[in-house]
Amino acid sequence: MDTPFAITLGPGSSSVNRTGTWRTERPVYVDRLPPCNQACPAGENVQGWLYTAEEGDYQTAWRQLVAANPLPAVMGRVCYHPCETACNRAQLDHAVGINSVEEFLGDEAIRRGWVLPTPAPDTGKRVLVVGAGPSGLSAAYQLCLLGHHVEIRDSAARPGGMMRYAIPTFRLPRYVLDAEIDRILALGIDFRPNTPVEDLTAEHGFDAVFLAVGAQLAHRAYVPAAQSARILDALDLLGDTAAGQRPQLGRTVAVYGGGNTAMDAARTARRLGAEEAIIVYRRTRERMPANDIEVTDALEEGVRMKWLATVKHADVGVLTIERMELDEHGVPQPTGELEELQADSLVLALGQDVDHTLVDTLPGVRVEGGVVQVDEHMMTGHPGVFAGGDMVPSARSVTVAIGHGAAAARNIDAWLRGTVATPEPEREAATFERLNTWYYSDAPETVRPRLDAARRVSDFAEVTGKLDADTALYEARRCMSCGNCFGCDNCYGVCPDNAIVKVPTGHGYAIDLDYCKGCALCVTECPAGAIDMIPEPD
Amino acid sequence: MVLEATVRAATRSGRLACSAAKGCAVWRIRVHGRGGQGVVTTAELLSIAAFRDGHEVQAFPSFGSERMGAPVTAYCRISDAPIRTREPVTTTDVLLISDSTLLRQDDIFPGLTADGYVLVNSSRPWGALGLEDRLGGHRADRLRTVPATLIARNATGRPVPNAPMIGAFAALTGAVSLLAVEAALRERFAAEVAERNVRAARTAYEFLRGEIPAHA
Amino acid sequence: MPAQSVKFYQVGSRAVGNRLLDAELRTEQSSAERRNSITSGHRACQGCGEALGARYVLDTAERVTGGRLVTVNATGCLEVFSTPYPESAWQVPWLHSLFANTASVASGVAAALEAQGRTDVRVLAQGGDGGTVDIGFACLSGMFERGDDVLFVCYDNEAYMNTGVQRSGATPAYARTATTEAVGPIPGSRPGQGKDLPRIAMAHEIPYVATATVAELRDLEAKVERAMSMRGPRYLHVLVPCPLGWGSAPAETVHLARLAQRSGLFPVFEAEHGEVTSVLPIRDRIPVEEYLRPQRRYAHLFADPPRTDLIERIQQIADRNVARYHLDPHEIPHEEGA
Amino acid sequence: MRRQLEGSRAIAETVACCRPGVIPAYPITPQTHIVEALGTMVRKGQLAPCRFLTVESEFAAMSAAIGASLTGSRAYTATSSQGLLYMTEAVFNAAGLGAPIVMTVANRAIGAPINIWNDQSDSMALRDSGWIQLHAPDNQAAADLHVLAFRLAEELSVPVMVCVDGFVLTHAFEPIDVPEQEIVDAVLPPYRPRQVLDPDDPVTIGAMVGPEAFTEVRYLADRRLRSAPPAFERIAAEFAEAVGAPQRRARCVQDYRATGADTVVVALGSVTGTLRDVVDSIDGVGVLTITMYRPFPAEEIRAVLVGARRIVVLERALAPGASGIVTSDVRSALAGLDVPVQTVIAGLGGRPIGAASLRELLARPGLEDVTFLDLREDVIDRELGRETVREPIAERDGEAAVESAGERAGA
Repeated sequence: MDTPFAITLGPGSSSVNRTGTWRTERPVYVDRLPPCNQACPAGENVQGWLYTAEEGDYQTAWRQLVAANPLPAVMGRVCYHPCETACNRAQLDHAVGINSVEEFLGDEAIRRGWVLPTPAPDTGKRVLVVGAGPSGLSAAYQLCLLGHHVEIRDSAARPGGMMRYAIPTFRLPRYVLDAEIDRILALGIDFRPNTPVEDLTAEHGFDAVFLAVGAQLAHRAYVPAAQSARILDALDLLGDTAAGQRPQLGRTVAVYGGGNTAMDAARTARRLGAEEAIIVYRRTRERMPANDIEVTDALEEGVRMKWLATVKHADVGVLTIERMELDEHGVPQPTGELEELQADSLVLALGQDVDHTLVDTLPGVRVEGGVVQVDEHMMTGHPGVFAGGDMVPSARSVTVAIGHGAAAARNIDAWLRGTVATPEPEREAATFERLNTWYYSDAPETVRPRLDAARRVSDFAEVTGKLDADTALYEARRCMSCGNCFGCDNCYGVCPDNAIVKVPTGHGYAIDLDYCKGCALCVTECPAGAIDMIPEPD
Repeated sequence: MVLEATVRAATRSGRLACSAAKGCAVWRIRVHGRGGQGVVTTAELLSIAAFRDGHEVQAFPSFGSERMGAPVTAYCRISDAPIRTREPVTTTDVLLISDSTLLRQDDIFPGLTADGYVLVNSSRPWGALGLEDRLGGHRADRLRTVPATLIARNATGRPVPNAPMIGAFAALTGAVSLLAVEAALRERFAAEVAERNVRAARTAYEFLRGEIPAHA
Repeated sequence: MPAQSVKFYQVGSRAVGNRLLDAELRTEQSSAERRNSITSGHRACQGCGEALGARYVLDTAERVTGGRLVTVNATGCLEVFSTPYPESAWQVPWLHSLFANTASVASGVAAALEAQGRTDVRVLAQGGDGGTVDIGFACLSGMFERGDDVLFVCYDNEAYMNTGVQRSGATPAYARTATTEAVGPIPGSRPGQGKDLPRIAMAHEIPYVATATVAELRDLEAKVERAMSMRGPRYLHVLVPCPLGWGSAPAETVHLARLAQRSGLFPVFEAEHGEVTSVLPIRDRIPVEEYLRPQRRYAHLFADPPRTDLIERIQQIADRNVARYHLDPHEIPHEEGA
Repeated sequence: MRRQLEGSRAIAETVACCRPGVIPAYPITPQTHIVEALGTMVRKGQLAPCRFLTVESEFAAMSAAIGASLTGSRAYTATSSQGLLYMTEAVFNAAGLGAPIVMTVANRAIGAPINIWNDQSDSMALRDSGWIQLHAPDNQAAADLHVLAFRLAEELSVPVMVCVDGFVLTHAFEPIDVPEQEIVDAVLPPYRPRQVLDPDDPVTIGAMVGPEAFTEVRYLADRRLRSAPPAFERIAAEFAEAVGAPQRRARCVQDYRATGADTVVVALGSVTGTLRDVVDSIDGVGVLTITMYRPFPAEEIRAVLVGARRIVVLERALAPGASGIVTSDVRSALAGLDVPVQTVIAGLGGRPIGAASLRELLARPGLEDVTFLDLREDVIDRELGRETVREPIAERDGEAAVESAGERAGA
């Protein structure tokens, strides 16, 4: 075309005009720490594996999941999912059912026989893990993957620790537990059952030791009782029941304590035929250490609660209860008001203590408040001896224990290599305020189908149903991917200057600083809050 | 086509009629009428007829914004030489007055040459028009009336006097031939309408020639 | 619903794209192969809603016509920031003639294409609100009534922004502009009927009239596609916030467009042959105050003392829109005479 | 073949032979017969392929023509008077964009007072719009010029306005030879636009040009426009040969006994014929008709007028307060020559220009620099007299104001 001067211009010729010079601030993609990840004691990259699960690639999602936690099917059942409590979606509608998806992935792995990663080449280092509970198994798994030879010793006949002996089967079917533990041990871990370690000074031939014996001693609390009164420990009740026995409890059972074990004991008692199971707790529900989910489950199953009460005396068939009241600090104080409570048996669930005799002779190890003290690298005062799980100062849960195991493994590995494990860099939190929630469709939580409460108390069948593939996908897709790009193309679409380009790797997008004018539309419209504006460098 | 050729052959052979009749090279014609009477069309038809007779012709209206009923004037010049002037016809050889009521106006006759023609559309004879005072000195044989509206209504069913006026003009002045007038009508109008108008023009032509009585 | 219904995918149907969606179900804007009809290097302000709207509209029009598209552009911001010699941001055939005559030029283009038998090539005319509802209105109305095969797109930023924010026939009540200062008993733009061009267009009973915003991309793209599937005069009215003229943060452009729709002040609907055929329901209705407050052009309504009376009158406009177009799916049907 | 035709009809038929693709039109007297005829031809399929657009204004008409032209269709429209002014913005724009549109302007006065009759105030007002302006001296030329206009427009990518005196020519029936289709086709090849909206070559037409290049754009436009006279002469010669009528060869300026004449009357348009009649009877007087008024053919005019003792420019428009528009152009063409150039304003608002008046005027011994032909002196005297009476009233008002101010001051 014989175009006239200046009046007519070639197409797209504006690209020579680099409008990037207009900018005083520039957008940068960030990976913020989502609240779920932050809240997960096991250190799972929840947002990460949900992202993969969203695509329906469950096996890859599971692989990401087991990178931190080798027991997803177990965790999907017993974890109190602080991730969901922290989930930003709760502020929009309901938290994402992370736990359900985790359980789904764990079960899929068992069903399909997905295998764990292959361990790294043998380092020649030998690590002794004492205790085959969640912490010990987690540490053993991670150390094994790192190429170290691991030997686990446990005093019990079967591995699993409290998972096997304290969690009722209606919460955790044993085939699930067995499948996941077997898969870990099959990596080449030398597991020695019925082998208590009583004196660590006697152990030789290991380059490091990880202690994870848990807290298996029922807390001694003095309850004045008639000789013939039926009193038993919750851990014994749960352990015997898990072993297939049916302890005789009578028609009415009182459970003394307010923790999760108390709830499990009460629910177990109902299943063992007790017409009434009554929790006696000296504070209020709000102050109960038991997880709210467990409390709710117990109440739904007909467990009664007696708040602000202590057991003054136990007699045959009847307990004497003193009413308490909270002082201004929230500490329960006796009132002197007494009453009687009919109870054929009293189950004590007043907490567990650590049996630390095995380190008592080990130089340098400090025991304070009944628990073994460790440094920030989870090492005891004795070089090369690490500890984790319920035996160290910490919240006590399977999830925490798994996190301890993994963290200990990192530190042990570093120690074995003569280095120090560097903590992961701090990431800024992906807060709710940074999200543009308009973009997230209204989507109700997929509630796990639940067994009818009436049916639940009659047997030890698992009470919580499962997601199927469709509902799991749906639930995974409810994740808002807080603080992390999930490829919604909003930045790419809303840039008035076409200054966002798609790239095949990484985030999928890059800012074309030649043209970006710094309007920050991409920042505002990013649903996930995964873009920051930063000042232009001088 | 035969007709057309005949007309052309006939007219080309002779000089423009007016040369012999009045010694001028140009016929200067004014058509007066009212909006809706086909005044402009009269001038146009006249020009087409004269053109068919082989003359140079120019016709144009007085360019008014007049609506139906208002007085309208159109002009026509017929010449053997190309016509260059564009001014309205003032000095006039022929006045065609399509509506006798226009005679009451003062500006009708000024510019009429002493031996000019006047043709008035009227059923009355010239003498009944009462124009003796204004055209007393003119040649009486060049002052005529024709019942053009009547003839038109009889022939075409519509009281539009232009075709009879042209027919009468041809008869009165000889400036154009009747054949050319008929050809112009056939050129300008569709077949059926053209033939009715041709009949009307012929009737007027014959009327002027005295071949038929006034009230035919 | 003109918007494509998309199965729940994390961000539902509202985001530009979604890696989980099949490529053909994503928006045109999410495509790496989108035309970028108006490309980088243009001189629009930071966060320009009009630049965005124009790309949204034209990229889709380009796709659905298979690139057989020519455009005519009115004088205005869009024209000025996109074509200062020696650089043009347009990648589509583009013609700018004047401010007022865009629709007529487009009529001429369409007539030429028809005369040449090139009816595969489609015509899209575009301009701002001034060039559409004010100075260009006569030409636009003529284009409508003649039935010319043109899609006319108005990018409405509610004032003459190119010349420095003066009032247009599309400026909303009480908005401050350089010619309607926020002083006196009735500050800002005088309240009146304004010129509701979509409804005026509907009165021409043309095949297609639709409104849209830059905040509802799927809806907008669906409307462009629908419009281009038809022949004859079609009209698309797109709300494009202007950070300069509205006194809003550049980053808030899309957000404000969304609030305009959610408040009911900007009803989003489509109409065929003069009848409304669908509306975009308000998902989560907000009081108009929430929309007005972030804009400096309304700052005088929130001064000390605030003009709650005027805010209430604006709210009434929104309420009337909601009732007229049945925008609120949760609303109890409007009672007659209430 | 010559036929007895109305000027408008001849123009319409000639335009149709030029095969326009798009004709947007809006009615205005006295342009109507042209577009009515074209509309009918399109309706009947006699002119095809062509789209006849009944637009809502002249502004829209020119705008649609711009759109069509830049989409590769030969575009034509016609207008008059207020209509031309109403489309003014688009007229300039068509030139700026180089859209080779051809437009007939049936010249008519501009109101107020509203006046539907002929003068050339309309096209004169737009003489500097960047269009080539051709003025038809008669109806044969009016027809022929349209063929030349399309060819010239498309050769140069410049729009061409063919100015035809309204009523005087448009409504006059004369023997006119509408060029045969074959001849037009031979002279006017199919339209090949310089630039075009095309999806396969997506250019941006109508960019904004700032101070850094605007002068150059204008310079180039001026250069292009100035190349029109030789191109016009060449095309006109080619056309005359094609029609086999040397006397129909148009020229930028037409010399009628002007070279070597003592007095030359310079004029545009239909007054040419009357003037030629007049000067035939006066010794030493010739007529120079300007056919191409824009670009102004200064050299050609100077070449004719260089020997004259007196130039009389007959103007059919008035620049109030500055008198003769063409006069200024002629004066600048004669720069350095010591020859009086007198202005005669004639034919405003449809007043006939009579031969007798012209003859009298040219015979008048001391013609003033500016003369209004056939001015009704009695009316002027009366009105000027009335204004003289009114003036003291204004003064009294002033005094009264001063007095009242004084009263206030004293109060």
